[in-house]
Amino acid sequence: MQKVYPDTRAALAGLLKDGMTIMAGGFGLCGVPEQLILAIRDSGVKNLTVVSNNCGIDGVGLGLLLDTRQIKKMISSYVGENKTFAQQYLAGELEIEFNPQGTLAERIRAGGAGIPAFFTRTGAGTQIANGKDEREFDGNRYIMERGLVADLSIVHAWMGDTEGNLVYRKTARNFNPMMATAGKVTVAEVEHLVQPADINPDHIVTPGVYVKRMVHVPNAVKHIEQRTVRKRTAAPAGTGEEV
Amino acid sequence: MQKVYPDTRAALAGLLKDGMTIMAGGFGLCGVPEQLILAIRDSGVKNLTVVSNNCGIDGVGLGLLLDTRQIKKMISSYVGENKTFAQQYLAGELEIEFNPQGTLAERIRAGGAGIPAFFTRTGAGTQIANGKDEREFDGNRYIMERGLVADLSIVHAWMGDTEGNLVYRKTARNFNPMMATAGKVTVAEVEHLVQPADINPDHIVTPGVYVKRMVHVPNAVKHIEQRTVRKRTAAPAGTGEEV
Amino acid sequence: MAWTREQMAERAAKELRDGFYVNLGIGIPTLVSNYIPQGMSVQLQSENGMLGFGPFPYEGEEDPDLINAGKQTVTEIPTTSYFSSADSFAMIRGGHIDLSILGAMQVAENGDLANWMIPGKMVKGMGGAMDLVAGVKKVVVVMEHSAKSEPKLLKRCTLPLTGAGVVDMVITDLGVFTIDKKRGGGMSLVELAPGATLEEIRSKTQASYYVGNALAAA
Amino acid sequence: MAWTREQMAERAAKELRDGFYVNLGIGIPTLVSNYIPQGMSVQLQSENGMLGFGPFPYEGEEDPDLINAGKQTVTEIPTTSYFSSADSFAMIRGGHIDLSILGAMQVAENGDLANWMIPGKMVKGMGGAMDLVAGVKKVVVVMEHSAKSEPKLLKRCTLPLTGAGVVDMVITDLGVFTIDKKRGGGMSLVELAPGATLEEIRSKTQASYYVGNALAAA
Repeated sequence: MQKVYPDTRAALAGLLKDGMTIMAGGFGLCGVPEQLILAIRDSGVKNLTVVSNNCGIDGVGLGLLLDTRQIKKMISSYVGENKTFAQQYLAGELEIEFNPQGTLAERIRAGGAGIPAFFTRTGAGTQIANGKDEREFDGNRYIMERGLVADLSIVHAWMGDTEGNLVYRKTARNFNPMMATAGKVTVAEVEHLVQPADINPDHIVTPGVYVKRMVHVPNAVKHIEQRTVRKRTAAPAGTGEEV
Repeated sequence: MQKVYPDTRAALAGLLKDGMTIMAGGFGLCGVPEQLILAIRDSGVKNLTVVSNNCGIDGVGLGLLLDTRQIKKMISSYVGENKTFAQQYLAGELEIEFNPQGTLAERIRAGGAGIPAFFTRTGAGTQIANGKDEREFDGNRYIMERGLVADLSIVHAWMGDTEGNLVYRKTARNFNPMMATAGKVTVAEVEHLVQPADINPDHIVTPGVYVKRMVHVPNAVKHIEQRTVRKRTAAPAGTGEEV
Repeated sequence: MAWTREQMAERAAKELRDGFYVNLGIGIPTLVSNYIPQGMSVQLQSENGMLGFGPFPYEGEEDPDLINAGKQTVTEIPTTSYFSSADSFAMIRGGHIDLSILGAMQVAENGDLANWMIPGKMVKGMGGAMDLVAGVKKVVVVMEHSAKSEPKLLKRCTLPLTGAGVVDMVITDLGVFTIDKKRGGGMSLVELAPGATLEEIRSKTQASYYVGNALAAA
Repeated sequence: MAWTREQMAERAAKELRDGFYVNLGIGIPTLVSNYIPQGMSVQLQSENGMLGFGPFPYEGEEDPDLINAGKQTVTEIPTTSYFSSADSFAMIRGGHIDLSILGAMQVAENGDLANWMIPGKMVKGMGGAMDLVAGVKKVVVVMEHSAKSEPKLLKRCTLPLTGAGVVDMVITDLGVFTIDKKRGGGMSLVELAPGATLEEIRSKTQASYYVGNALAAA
C-alpha cells in the first residue's frame, strides 16, 4: 500500500474532474496546501466548488485559482480583501455561500464523522437561519446545519509518516484535520516525510486511515498576511511587556 | 488562579451533592479516575447518575460505588460481568440506560461542544430508536440523539501542567477528553504534574480551559481486566509471529 | 467435515485487501488476524481508540494503558495511532473502516443482524456493535450455522436487532452467503464448506436464499 | 472629553476576572490585552485554534505558522495549547469561553447585534463572530456611540443581525450600558464617561434605556 507519490501532479492524477467539490485546508495563508493548489491550477480543472475558510489573497493560496477562473463557487466564512474575488463576485461570475466559521468547521467535522445534520445556536435569529429547520431545545432556539463532504480534500501537514499519520504545527492545524476526514479522497502535502514509528502515536492528530495519498514538499514557501511585530527594547522579554 | 489541590478530597470539596450526574472517564479498567472515585465513595454522596462506558468490575473502578449503593442510574454501553451490578439491576435497585458506544461518545462530545442534538445512523431500525425522532437524509434513515452534560466530570490523565493542559497515554485516552469538555466542573487526576511549557503545545489533547481543578496521583494503581500474553519463543519478535 | 473455527477465520481473511482498515469482533473474528497474508498491509482498528495494533504482549510486558476493545492487553506497532473514543467512532460512523468482521446470534435474509440481547436474560449492553454495523463499509458475520439445531439464518430475526439491513456476508461452518442489502436483492449461497451439501444447508436454514450458479451446477 | 479608544479598552478590561478565558475581536478590543492587571491570569483565545497567546513577535521572529484570528503574527506563551478549528469552536459554542469583547455597527436594546454586513456593499463574511456571540458566556461590545451622527444604539437593528439577543454590555466613548438579554429586562445606562452628560447620551441614542440609580441621582 504505497501512499507516497513523487510529486503533487502524480498525487492528484486521476482525481480531478470539472465541477467537483474540493476542500482546502488553511486559515488565511497559514497551513494552506499551496503546492497542491498549484498542481490543481496547472491541471486546468474548472467549475470547482471550493470549501475553505478563506480564499487566499491575490495570487497566493486559493487566489491562484481565482486568477485562472477555475472556481465557480466558494463555501467560506470570510473572503477578506481579495480584489480578484470582489471583481468576479460583483460581476456575477463567482458564487459564495457564507457559513459562520464554527458552523463551517463543525459541518466538515460532521461530514467526516457520518453525522448528516446537527443543531447549533450559531446564526439563530439571523439571515443565516433562512430556509433551515429551527427547533427549540431546553428553551433555546437552534438551527439545523448539514454535514459537508467533498470529492477531494487537500491538506497541509508539518510531518507525516508513510502510513499517512499526520501532525500539524501550531496554528497551521486549523481546518486541516477535519477536512482530512471529509474528503472521499484526501491528499496531504507534508513538510517532513518520515517512517512509521518516527512520530509518537500519542501525538498523531490525523490517523493514516484518512490519508490516501501524500507528497513531500520540503521547500514549501510560507506567506504571512499581516506581519505584526514589536520593537526590541533594552530589556529582554519581561512579563511586563506580555499582553 | 490555583487549579492544583493537595488531595482528591480537597479537589472534590463543595462539588458533590446527592442526586447529581457525574461523568467518569475510562474504558474497562483503563484510564479510569480511580483515585477520584475513591474520594467520591468516601464522601458518601448518593443517588448518583453516572455516565461511563462501563461500570468497572466488582470492587474496582466504579464497582466501588456499586458496593456502597451510591449509584442510582448508569448511562453506559456495556456493563460486562459485574456481579454486584447484575444483582442490583435484577433487584430493581439500579437503573441502566444503554447507549451504543459511539453514540455515547458523540453525545458527550456534543454536550461539551454546545450541540443539543445530532443525527446518526447507529441504532436506526432497532429498539434504540424507540421514542426518538427519525429522519431521512439522502435516502438513509437516521435517529436524533441528544447532547449530554454532567454536573461533574472526573477524568484521568497521564500528564498535566498547572494550567490544566492534559495529555493522555495510549488507549487510556478513551472517553476522558470528551468528558473533560462536558462537565459543568471538571476535575482531573494526573499521574505526572508539570509546569506550563513542559508539554509541547502541539501535543496537548485537553486545553486547560476545560479543567477547573486537578490533583496529582503519582502512585495510581492500574488494573488489567483481561491479561492476555504470548509466550516468548527462541527467536525474538519476528514479523512472522505478529498477528 | 464442516469448517472449524480456524477455517472459518481463514475464509473470512479472504475478504481482506491490501490497505484495508479492519475492525475485528471478539471470538472467531479475532482469529482472522492470524491469516493476514504476508506482505499485505492491513491495519486493525480497536474502537476504544487505537488504529494499528499488534499481537498480545510477551509475558511481563503487559501495559494497563494499552488494551483493545475486548479489554485484552495488546501491543503497539510502527503504524499505531491513538485517539479518543469520539474520534474512534467518528472514524467508524463516517465510513472510513473498510471491513468489520463480527459474530452474531441471528442474521435475516434482508441483512438484519441480532447479536446483543436476549429478552429475559441479563443484558450486558451493545458496546460498539451497533455503531460498527451501521458505519463500516462492509460487514461480514462469522458464526455457527445453527445453535443447538435452532437455525440462525432466518427470514426475520426474532431477537432485538443490532442493525437493520446491515450484513453483507455470512460465513458459517457450512458455507458462505452474500446479502444484497443495498438493493434488496436477497441472500445467496455462494460457497460450500468441504463436505457440506446443499441439502444439509437447506435443512438448517430458515432464510430464503438463492443458490449461486457455480454451486447449483455442481 | 469622552473616552478615547484606549480608555474604552481600559474600561472593558474591568470586566476581566482572574482565571478568565477571553476572546478579543479586532480593533479596540485587541487593545484590552494591554490592560490586564498584573498578577491576574487571563488566557486569550484565538478562534483559529489557539488558547493562550502573547504579544506580537520581535522583528525577525515572525512565524508564518503562528497567527491569530486577525491573521496577525503572534507569540506562544508557557500556557499555550493548539487545536483544530472544529475543537476551537466547540470550545466557543459549548460556553467554555468566559468573555468575548468585540466591535459592532449596531446594537439594539434587546441585545441584538449587527456587525458583519451592509446590504449593497461587498460582503466579506462573518468569520467567527456569529459563533462567538452565540456561544460565549458574556458578550461585551466596544464601539463609538454614534457613527457620523447616526445612532448605533437602536430600538431595532436595521442591518442584518450577527446574533439575536446576545449582547450583555456595551461600552461606548460616552458610557457603559448593560442589557438584561436573558430575562428581557431591557437596557440600562450604568456609567458615564468623564464629561459625558445624560442629555448628550439621550440625544445620541435611539434605543430606550433605564438610567441606573447612581447616575439618575447624580
